[in-house]
Amino acid sequence: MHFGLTDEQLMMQDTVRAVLESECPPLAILEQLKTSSEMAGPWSKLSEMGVPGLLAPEKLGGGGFELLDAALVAEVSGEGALPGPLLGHQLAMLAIIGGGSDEQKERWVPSLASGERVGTIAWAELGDRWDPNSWTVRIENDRLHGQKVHVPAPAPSGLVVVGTAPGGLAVIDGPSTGVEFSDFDGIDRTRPLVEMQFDGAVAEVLPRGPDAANRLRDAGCALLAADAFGCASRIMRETIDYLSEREQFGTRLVQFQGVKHELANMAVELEPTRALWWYAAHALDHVPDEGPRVAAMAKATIGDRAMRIARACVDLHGAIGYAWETPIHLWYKRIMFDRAFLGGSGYHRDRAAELAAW
Amino acid sequence: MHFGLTDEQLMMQDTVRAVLESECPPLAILEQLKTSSEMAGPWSKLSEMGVPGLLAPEKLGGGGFELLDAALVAEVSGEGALPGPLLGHQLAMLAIIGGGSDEQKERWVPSLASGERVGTIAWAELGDRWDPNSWTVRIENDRLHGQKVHVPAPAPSGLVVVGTAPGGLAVIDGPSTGVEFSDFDGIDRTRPLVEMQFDGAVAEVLPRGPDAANRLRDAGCALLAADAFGCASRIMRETIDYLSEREQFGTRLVQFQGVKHELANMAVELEPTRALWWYAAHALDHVPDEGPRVAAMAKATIGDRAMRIARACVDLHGAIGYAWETPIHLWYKRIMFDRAFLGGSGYHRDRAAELAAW
Amino acid sequence: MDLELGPHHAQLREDVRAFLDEHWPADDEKAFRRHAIDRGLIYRHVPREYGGSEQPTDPIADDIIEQEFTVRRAPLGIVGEGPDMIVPTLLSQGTEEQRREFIAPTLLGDILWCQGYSEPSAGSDLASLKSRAELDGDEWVIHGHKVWNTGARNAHWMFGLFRTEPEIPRHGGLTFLLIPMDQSGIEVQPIKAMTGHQEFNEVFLEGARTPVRYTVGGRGNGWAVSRSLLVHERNLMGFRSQQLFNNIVDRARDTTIDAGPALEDGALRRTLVDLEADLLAARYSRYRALSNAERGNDPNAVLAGVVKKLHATGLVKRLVQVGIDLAGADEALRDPGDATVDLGRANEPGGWALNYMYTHAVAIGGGAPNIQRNIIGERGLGLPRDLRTPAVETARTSNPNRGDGPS
Amino acid sequence: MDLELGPHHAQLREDVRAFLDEHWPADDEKAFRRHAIDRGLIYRHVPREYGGSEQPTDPIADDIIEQEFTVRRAPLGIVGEGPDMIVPTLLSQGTEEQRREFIAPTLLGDILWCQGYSEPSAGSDLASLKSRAELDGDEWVIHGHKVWNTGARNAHWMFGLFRTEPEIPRHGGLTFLLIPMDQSGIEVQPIKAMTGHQEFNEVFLEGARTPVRYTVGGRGNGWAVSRSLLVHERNLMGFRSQQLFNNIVDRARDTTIDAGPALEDGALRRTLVDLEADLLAARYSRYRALSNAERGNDPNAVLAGVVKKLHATGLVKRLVQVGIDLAGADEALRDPGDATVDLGRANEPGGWALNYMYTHAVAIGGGAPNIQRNIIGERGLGLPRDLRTPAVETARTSNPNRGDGPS
Repeated sequence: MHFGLTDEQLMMQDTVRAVLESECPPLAILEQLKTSSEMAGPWSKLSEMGVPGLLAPEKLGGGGFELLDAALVAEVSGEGALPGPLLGHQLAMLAIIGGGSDEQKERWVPSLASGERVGTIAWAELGDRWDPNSWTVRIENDRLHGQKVHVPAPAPSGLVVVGTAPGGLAVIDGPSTGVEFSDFDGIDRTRPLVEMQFDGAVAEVLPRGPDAANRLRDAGCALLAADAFGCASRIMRETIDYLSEREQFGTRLVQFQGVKHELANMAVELEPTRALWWYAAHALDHVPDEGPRVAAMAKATIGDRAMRIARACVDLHGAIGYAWETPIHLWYKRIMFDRAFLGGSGYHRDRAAELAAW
Repeated sequence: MHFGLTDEQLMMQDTVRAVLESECPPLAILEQLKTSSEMAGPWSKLSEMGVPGLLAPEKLGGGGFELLDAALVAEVSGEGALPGPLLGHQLAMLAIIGGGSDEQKERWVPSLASGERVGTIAWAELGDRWDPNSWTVRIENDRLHGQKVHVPAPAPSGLVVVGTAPGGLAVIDGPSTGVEFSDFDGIDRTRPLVEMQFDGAVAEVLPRGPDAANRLRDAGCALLAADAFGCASRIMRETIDYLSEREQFGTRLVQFQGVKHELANMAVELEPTRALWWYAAHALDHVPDEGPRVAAMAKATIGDRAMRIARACVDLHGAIGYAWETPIHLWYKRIMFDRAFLGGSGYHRDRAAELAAW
Repeated sequence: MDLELGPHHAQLREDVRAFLDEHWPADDEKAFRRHAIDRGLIYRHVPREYGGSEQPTDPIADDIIEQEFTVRRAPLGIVGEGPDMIVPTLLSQGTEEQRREFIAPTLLGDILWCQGYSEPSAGSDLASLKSRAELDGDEWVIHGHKVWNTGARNAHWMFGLFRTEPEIPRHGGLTFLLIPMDQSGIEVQPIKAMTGHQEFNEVFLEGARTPVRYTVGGRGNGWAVSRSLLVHERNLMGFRSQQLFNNIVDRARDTTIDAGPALEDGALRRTLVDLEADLLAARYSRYRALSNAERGNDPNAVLAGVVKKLHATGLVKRLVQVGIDLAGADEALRDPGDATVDLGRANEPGGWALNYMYTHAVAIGGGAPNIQRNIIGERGLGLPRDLRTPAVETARTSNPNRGDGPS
Repeated sequence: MDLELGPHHAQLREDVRAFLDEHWPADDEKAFRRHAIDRGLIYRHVPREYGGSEQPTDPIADDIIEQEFTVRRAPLGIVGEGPDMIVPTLLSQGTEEQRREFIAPTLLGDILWCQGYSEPSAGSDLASLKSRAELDGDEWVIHGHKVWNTGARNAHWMFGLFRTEPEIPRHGGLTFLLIPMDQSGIEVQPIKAMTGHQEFNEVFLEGARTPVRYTVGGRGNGWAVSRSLLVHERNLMGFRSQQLFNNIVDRARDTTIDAGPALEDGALRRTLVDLEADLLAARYSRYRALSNAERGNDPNAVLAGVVKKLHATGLVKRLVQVGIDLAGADEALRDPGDATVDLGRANEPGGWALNYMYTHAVAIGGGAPNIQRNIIGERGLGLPRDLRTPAVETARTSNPNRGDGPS
């Protein structure tokens, strides 16, 4: 029995952490956001490290890693508020691996795995329709009709996996007529979103899409839970650092027992859930009976706690916590994204209850 | 506009408070409980002061006071963990005043108002049936059949108001054949409960019982909310007193900021609800559209908060808080009673939602 | 207890409606406000002689007026540092000359104010502030640096605390001054909030000047003057919370949970009841405070007063959480953009996200929550001072109205 | 990560069932336990040479064994101060002679233990304890007063901390001693708990004696010895919580909300999911801790360790609140009476009320919550000591295992 990370996994986290800290430290992200709402992020560096292809099979140029490894990267991505398309890309990759024919996989996976091409996923529809059964986008004769919202911004030459009624998946392979993008002013500037209108766009159906869609959703829950965990632990650390410096009444704020106990209570809420998202990610690969349910629980529980912690930490800062110049709102808004994307906490709790044995 | 107590009301509270402190201080209650599970309480003193008849009309020997006044007494009763039959007595009185014929009122109210006779109410049925619509006790030809539970222990010669299907009220006037009492080992030793089995007991129907039953329930909610409020504020005071004495690490525990902030958070939860139960009691007499709903809200909200505060205060004491010799469990258990009697918090929240204008 | 919605209240509602029918909409808000003052509908606590409408205390009447004005989107009294803070301060502490010069124009919006309390190193610990004023003839000459100032860009005047007696430590050496903003010694730089809006400013004072006659409450008495603010504090938060609640109910009618309207969902209904219980608690606590202000016989008035702020901010935080969750991903994923913190419009795009973040400004403004907890413990519950905190803190914590926050 | 329920686990479950079929029910619990030890089913962490069954770390196997035994109501290892506290202490700190004398009989219940830590004036601040032991030849002579002792009435031996070096202040002057209870110098007086049960005792030591060879870990090293307890702490709380959860689910099947089973009520279902999320978090955190104990590479192991207790007690409190509310008035109004804190029987009359109150003993036992918070802050999050608390506190807070509570 072993329930912990390997030294290799810890090293991988440290490596990614170091890349983010050097390529896009929070203050640099803030600086970039002053002049642009586009956050490129260190995609080529991550590609060199094999991050885009982590989950792809080795024979298709990927790393052949497990979902737990991807979740560990997601944790670090949350810690560093990583800008860029990684989330949508990973889900698109999982869609093709899980839903595509062998030919489709061979055609698409290698370039996605190398990071040469960027993929994304067009999942939600207006009115909080995250459930694949609720999708209304139609595909007829390989042409798409309908609308998707909250799509992680695709690259111009990117590949877009589109959820179609009733619960299937199709792929738009690069620029196409019949697709119209419109901007969505998203809360998380590091992961911009767009809306997509399909009016006869050419797409290829993924033959095993309906199976893959559920797997995607479950994997997404685990990744978002890990990301939110990373965000919350970073916010706590930033808050401790600030309060350790800030003096009032001739004393560093962190020395007040009221502050200490509030931080301790946050740690009691958060730290035990590390084992929860570890297990969710592990179970999705190894305990199929439990994985989907635990992933839903992890997303709901960790998303809500991370949000509470983020909000309490803003207040612990005092007014400076509310200022845009203080980077904690990067993580705060990222947690808002993590909680809402793929559906809210109540939705996933209801799902977990449906999947329960009781 | 005036929303506050009169000097007379404050004085009445102080008077009752002083009687409880001299007649049945908490340590004396504990002492008495060592040898007996019967708590007589200062009934005759309260009768001298007119407390049993507070709500009865003056022309029937009562005080002609309003429900707010009764709630103010309930607050002080909670503070002092008053042992005795006041709650059931007041509800029985309200039942007769609200549901009885003129003749019945003249027959029963004066002796109840003077405290000479003690009344009680047989309301609940097994399985949390607090709603008058759910009662199953039958009355046929002035004879009762069925079972009631959680009946505030009646005096042997007492008067028992019994809830009957469908939502009516009837009175058993003193000892009767066809009534069997059985003990119930109640959590709140200051307000013992019994179970009653009716097998043809003689009873008189209260002609306007169905109207009165709702009024009773609403008034009971306000009184229980006020009682729970009194309990919680007393528990906080006891806790502060203990922590002000207790030294650890060479310091009085109350000086630790962690303790102070926890107590402050309790006060933030509790003190604003004083105006809520004030208004609930006031509205039941003066704002009929709002009274029942606000009373339900007050019972649910204050009951839950009082319980949380009681539990947190036990822990703040350390081990001594868990010891029977420390009187806080008197209030703790009284709050358990206040929360459960007449139905739990969820039930009253659902009722308040049904009554809402939204 | 006397809370009857009497015939005069029914009459008032009719009167307000008739007034609005006659005067609103209007192009000229100032003229509209003049009419409203004449009719006793706004600035009801300010004497006529200084431009108010001088009405008896009647929170039920206040509520009726607020309700009717809000439904019609007609402007009530101006909200801000001027009418809410400096007017009551001048009424209680100002010279007759100051009152005549400032109050009426402030009520009509002709003079806008900003607040100069917090400094970079003096937030919660306001008594440690450093900006100083020195006498030069009959003028104060001011050097310093204020932050978290909301109105500086538009304000004509600033009020605030300045160190005038450098030899007296902490709060003893402060004076409350009124300073004209339009002068070369003052520079204003905006501070952007996490909402993306420019909600605050820094104010740099370098040789700014103000005549000695604009000293309020006397030299060295600044701390006491700033304390008096709290007594007059308006309770806007309660009104705001009620509006947010109404927005949630509206949203719940239009949102679907499990194929039914969210408003029929059992869990949400219980949550709404919980929220409403605290709205009522806050409302009747406000009535209670007003009554006690007249009669002074409430034995728990101090405790009720000191818990008010944390109760209100806790409630507003629960409200925005319920609101944003109910509004769903389309709102939670959306930047607030140009949404405004409009009480009645949380359901417009960006409204919930903006309110969600704005609650931090509400929570922090006027005193960090932990400072409030100390005050509640010490003044409300009679607990002793913290374990060996510096003696200076006592003075600080005796002023619950200020803190480590936007002002 | 390797958590597969492998074939050996399926086999183990079969083996356990077969074992129980063969040996349970049994009249002689001790004989039953002997068989269970022989088969490697209980006392799995104790070496064979001292009477344990010496099995490799495998929490999944532990869970399987606990599940199967519990379903059949067969006794697992003895729960209490003996097997849970003194056995691991002697294993790590005891002399060979002490181990041979005490461990095996303790595991079989032939020697019962009680704990002598807390004193009336030394709860959270354990280093201030006053009970003293003085050498008289080759015996310690003990005078003092211990409280919150759960097992004193039945115990054969007491272990605890005593002041042996009066000249050394605080925790430096303490020695860990084993003392026979059956002697004239010891008097035990029961303390009744709020539950109405006699859950604790006071122990008065007046000239009680114990041979010097029953000193554990050396004279003056008592503090370090008592600290080592925490490393071996069993996690019974997680198991208890799972049982309470199962009781809630059972109850929810049988209880009606809105004319349907409570288990179909949306709000309750979400609550159950929330509770279960924390049950899983606690379970896998335990696995995580065990794995780290073997590999030692978890960078957040200290933090995870120090939050464990408050997480567990917070969870158990949420569980009993949901349980007692679901059980309704018939349970909330009922005195616990003779109900026992039986993990699987909360739904029996008085069970919820008893568990509801008993959670306070759980919360307070082994360290007041605020002491835990200090430890989490200082050791888990690296925060500095509290504002000007006495230096002595550092030593105290470095021992998260003890506190102002029952022991």
